[in-house]
Amino acid sequence: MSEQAIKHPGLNLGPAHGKDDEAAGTVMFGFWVFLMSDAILFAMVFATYVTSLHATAGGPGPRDLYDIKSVFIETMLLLASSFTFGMASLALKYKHRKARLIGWMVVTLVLGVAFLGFELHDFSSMFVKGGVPSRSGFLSAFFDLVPLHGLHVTAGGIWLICLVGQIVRYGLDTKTKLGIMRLALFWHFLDIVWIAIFSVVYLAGLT
Amino acid sequence: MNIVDPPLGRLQWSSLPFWDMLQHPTKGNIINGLIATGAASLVVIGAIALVVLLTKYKLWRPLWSNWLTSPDHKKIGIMYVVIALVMLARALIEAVLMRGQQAFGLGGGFLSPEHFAQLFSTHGTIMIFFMAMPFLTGVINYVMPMQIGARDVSFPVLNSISLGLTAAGAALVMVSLVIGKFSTGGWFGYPPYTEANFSPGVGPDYWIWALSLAGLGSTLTGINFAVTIYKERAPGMQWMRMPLFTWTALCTAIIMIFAMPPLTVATAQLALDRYLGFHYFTNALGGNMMNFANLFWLFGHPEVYILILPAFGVYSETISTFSGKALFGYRSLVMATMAIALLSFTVWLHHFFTMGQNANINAVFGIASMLIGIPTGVKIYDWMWTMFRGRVRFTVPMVYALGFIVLFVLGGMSGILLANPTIDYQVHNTVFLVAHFHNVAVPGVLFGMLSAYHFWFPKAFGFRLNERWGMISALCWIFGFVGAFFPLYALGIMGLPRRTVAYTEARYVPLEWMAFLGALLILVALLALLWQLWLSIRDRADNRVFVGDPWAGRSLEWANSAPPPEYNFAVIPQIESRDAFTAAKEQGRAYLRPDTYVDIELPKNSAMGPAIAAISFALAFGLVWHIWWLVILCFLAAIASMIIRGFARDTRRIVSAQQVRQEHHRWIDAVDQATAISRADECTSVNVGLARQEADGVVP
Amino acid sequence: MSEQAHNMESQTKAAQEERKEFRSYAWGIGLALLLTVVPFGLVQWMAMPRVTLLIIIGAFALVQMLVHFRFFLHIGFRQKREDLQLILFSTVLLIIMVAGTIWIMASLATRMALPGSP
Amino acid sequence: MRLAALCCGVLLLAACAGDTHLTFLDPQGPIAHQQRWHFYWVLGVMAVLVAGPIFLLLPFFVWRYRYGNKKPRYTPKWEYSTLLEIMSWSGPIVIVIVLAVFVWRDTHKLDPYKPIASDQAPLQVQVIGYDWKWLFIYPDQGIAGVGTLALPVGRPVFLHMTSATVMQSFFIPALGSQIYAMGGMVSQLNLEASKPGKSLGENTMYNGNGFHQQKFTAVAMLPADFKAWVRKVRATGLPLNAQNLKVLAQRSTRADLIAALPGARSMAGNVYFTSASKSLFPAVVKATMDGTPTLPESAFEHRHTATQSGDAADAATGKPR
Ligand code: HEA
Ligand code: HEA
Ligand code: CUA
Ligand SMILES: [Cu+2]
Repeated sequence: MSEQAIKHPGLNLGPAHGKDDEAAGTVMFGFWVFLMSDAILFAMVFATYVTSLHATAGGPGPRDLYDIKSVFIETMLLLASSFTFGMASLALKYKHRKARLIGWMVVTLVLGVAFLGFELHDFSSMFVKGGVPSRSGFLSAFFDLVPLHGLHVTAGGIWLICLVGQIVRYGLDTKTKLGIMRLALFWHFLDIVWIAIFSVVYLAGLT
Repeated sequence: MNIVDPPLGRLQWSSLPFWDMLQHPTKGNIINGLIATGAASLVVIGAIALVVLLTKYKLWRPLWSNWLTSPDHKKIGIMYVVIALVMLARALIEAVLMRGQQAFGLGGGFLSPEHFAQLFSTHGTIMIFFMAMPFLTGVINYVMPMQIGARDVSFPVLNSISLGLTAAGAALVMVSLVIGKFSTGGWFGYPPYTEANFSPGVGPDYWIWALSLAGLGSTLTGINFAVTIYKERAPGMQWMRMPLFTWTALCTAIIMIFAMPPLTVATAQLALDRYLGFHYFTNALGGNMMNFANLFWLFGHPEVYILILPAFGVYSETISTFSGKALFGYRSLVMATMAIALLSFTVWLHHFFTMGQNANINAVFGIASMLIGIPTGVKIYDWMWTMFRGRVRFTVPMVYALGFIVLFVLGGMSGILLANPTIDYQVHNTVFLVAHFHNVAVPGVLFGMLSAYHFWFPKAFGFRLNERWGMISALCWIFGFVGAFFPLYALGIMGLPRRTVAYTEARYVPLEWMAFLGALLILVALLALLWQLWLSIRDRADNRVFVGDPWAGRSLEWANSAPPPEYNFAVIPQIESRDAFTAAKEQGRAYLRPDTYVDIELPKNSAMGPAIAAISFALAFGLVWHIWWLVILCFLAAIASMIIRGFARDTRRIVSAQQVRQEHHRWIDAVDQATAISRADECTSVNVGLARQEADGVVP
Repeated sequence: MSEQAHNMESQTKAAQEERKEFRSYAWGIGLALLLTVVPFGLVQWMAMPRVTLLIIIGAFALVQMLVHFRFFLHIGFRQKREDLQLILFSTVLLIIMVAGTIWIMASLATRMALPGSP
Repeated sequence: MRLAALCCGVLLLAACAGDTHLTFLDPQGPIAHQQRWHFYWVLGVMAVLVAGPIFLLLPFFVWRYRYGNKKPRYTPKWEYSTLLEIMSWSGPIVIVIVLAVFVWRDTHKLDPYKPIASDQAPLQVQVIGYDWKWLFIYPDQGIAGVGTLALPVGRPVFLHMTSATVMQSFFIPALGSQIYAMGGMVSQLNLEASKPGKSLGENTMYNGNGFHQQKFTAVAMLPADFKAWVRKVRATGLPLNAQNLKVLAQRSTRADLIAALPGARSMAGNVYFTSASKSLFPAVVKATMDGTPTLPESAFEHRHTATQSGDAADAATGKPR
């Protein structure tokens, strides 16, 4: 059989889901457009960061502040969470038991929270070393970029909890399904942003 | 940050506009205090009067359930335009005050420098963000879904939320008249002037949060429009069959989506500087104000094309309709629109040629700016070819369109002059620049919106506007504009900087007076417009056009009754060509009764829009005044409302086939009874909205 | 074809597809890990000229983004045209904005420095 | 168009009437002179190629094809013509190509950072923007002033500028380009006056209540007069020491400044300083960059050394950096 056309970014539910799949096209496209706008937002913050690299004003710079090991762990956590969210999407698409779906979602949430924990720990150790945002243009730019991603992850986490709530309350109706699919896009998108942060801020900052 | 004490943050008695006048009653303080207090009282009295009237006539409930909570794109569109008009009234008064001050400005004048600075800052901010943007968003909201044969936009509740955000931002600007003072940093609020150490008051905070709310609203609107045009087109409405106004709406939406983020970043960073002592744009500690200029204009330049493109769309519709002819060069016009949208992202540096970057950069961006003249020129020529071998009727929308072409070509030419870094080095930041942008914003954007207002008003309200007073107003506009702004070109070349409250150079005076008189003529134009509205409402019974097609329209928004049913079309039309409605009329399928009707599903009313408006307004107000408990409370409320909305089910309702049939038959009956009229009579009361087709080559 | 057989068939097809899509995610995570670990290792343990290192980091990051787009976000050439258009258009704008910003700010930085200071 | 011509005429008349030169259309130096020609050329090209055809054709079309006129052909469905389309696109393209050549050439030729070719070494002037006045430092002469920027005719002037407060824009229309002055940064501008006379100088970037009073006069004088002027300033100026600079740096207009410095009342609306140190300008840049309010002691010089070095620089024509 020929492969069905992909209607929108992210995992497609496929015809087996009937009207839910029909409804997905518009909603997912809308969300994808939003993500593109968000991508520009991040891009501008990146640009600010790059143009502020030398604006340390005599304060601490990347080498003094970044803890690459911790950041590496964060990266691993986030990558893993992208994968587990993928498993949740598959569980949704192939109509496995609800428990399995929720299970994968919870695992994702735990990974996300762990990521945030490490990140906050990083920030606090930067603070201890004098790396506070009001110290210099460079640090301001840093604390714009990285926490902005962190805030997105936090929002994703809250959204995830709400979706689990909706699954429990309403089961897998159209709205819940589309919610999960959009969150999946969001989560994978944040992963991409993180790769940029990991490479541009941390790896390049330490070369 | 202390979140409990004091409970009202920075808010104090001295925040009221008459405080200074009472404490230090000097002559200047009294004049400025009286003007400020007068303006504040107008806002307060207006608000109180509104509340009283609504209560007296028991209109709260209808207002709430028919308007504020309505997800209907047509009602949302009208509410946008209402916001635009209210804000415009204020910005206009400010404009005339500024022109008056400058006419008397030799060595002084009557306004204090600070007051003048607030005037240009609020005027600019309002005109761009709370007049032009809501106006065009409203018009697009009203017209575009019908032009593509849709029942509504893709996300109706989101649409209502966007409206709420815009309204909250507008309200914040209005409140700044009464409590505290608005920014004095101009509409682009360059730091470090707007940083905490140079502007410690609440002004820049008002500006930041008003822009943030409006910007967020516009981003969401842009997404909504773009998705609607991509996904909701009626069957057969291929890309190359879309009306040109819809094309411009699409390109505007795309610019909104991609141009707002830099603004969000710039204002958010400025806020962090001001609230938490970051160093993005400060002089000291590695801050770099040039980043702000760069970010702001990355948004600011595309923004001016957000404003102009829908106006171009309007002119395309009116010129073709009132020339009785298909739009010439449709494909070129579409390509030109897309070209402008893309090019608008490549020229932002022309707003700071004088910042000091190297000549290569200046030359590249200068040439890129000129490139925009190419697609714009194509548009102008194609409109002219549309009139060529047409039958041009001088109705009010058409007079605006003609005034537009003449004046906009001049304004565009002054833009091209500015795009020469060599010339810009001489006229940047002078009133030459002020003349340029009014020369494109007024004949371009404002005339476009006025043209749209006269064109689509009968569709929205079911009766035509008074033609005679419309014409008087239009002519006053055109000549008033020439008088008010052409002298500024000369003044700018004579070295008068913009934002100047007073001057000592006597040679400026005659030209300043010309400009003032021009502005007064514009004021007359506005009064004529209001008078026209009043007359039209009074005589509405004579001017009804229930049948819905008063101007021999060409696109689908004319293919239903005026005003249209809430679901727009009883049966979704099937499109077979460009100018879909004209084609349907020619083939005799414009007014048919279908055999069967089906149930129509519509979104239920939702309180999300007004709720978000209230919450975001209170949030922003708390931020401005450092009332932290309010900020936290509203922040939580915002999140809670979104979560609750996530849990909402049962959000749709059904209009029964029965009802649809009834309403549709009522309309078709009216069509059957109406007599079709020729275009010679379109401005008389025999026009009930049924147009006779005028055929090829034959002139009756 | 009986009802039951039909069901069975569609079930096996679904199972096949699920396995295929699972493999896609597995590939994704595998490649992503590889593309992360390699530049990390280079930065941590290899002495290399800075520019080379930066180029390698950039290249790996780009490839990894493509991997995510392909395997996690399922963007491919079978995509609906408008999605792909949107991504390309966004990318173009993003490049214009970021590259333009860096070009301008770099020029300004060199021309605005206090003469005689670094 | 006629209106525009009229405006230009009125403008020229008006602009030449007073004794202060206001505009680059009445140029006082080579840069403004070239800018004027660039302006006329671009305006001319556009008047002929852009405005001309449109303003001729549009009224003609509108009138001939008005609804009431039944004679001309009416073609409601005519919507495409390859020839017209090609013309519509190629016209503007050609115009833009022509203009682009102008832009490229003159933007490079008139880059404000580009030194002006001359057989004399440029006069160095350092400009510091305060709220709401400009301070002009002549480092080689050891003097400084507020209110007047004196220039020797025929000798290029090389200005370095910065701001001690918010962003400002330095501008003398009749001499040449404007350029921003920003805190912690140094921008550059090259000017030259070719005949004696006074020109308007100003800040064009809004910076608060006194913004409209931040004007100065650029006075171009013959070399001998310039020397005399320098000597006069040296003889009568106040010392540019930490105390006076502190008064200067306050947010005040020039009039307020004169009121605050009693010694300046006899200077005809100007304030002149002696013993301006070469290290003051970099010190201000650095202090603004670091956010330190007070300048180091080394930013100020003792009177006698300043006078000596000033005389030396006066004798020679000064040497470029
Ligand atoms: C869309 C943008 C827009 C519009 C339309 C206008 C319109 C006008 N503007 Fe303004 N202006 C700006 C945008 C705009 N302006 C901006 C961005 C600035 C810069 C601010 C800054 O410095 O930061 C500025 C600054 C500015 C200045 C300050 C100049 C300086 O810096 O020295 C002045 C001074 O006179 C001025 C005057 C006017 C006047 C007389 C009008 C008149 O044309 C106004 C006339 C308007 C009307 C008469 C209302 C029209 C009525 C309708 C549309 C009604 C429809 C009604 C019904 C349906 C019932 N403007
Ligand atoms: C609706 C708004 C609008 C529109 C449409 C435009 C259109 C254009 N603008 Fe304008 N502009 C503003 C609003 C607008 N602008 C505002 C608000 C500011 C100031 C903000 C502030 O500082 O407060 C500004 C400032 C501004 C500057 C900065 C000046 C400075 O700060 O010193 C420049 C410089 O290049 C510029 C250029 C142009 C150009 C080249 C166009 C072109 O798009 C014009 C194209 C049109 C034509 C050229 C006419 C028709 C064409 C033909 C008939 C074809 C043949 C002609 C040629 C090929 C040349 N504009
Ligand atoms: Cu803009 Cu520009
Ligand atoms: Cu622009």
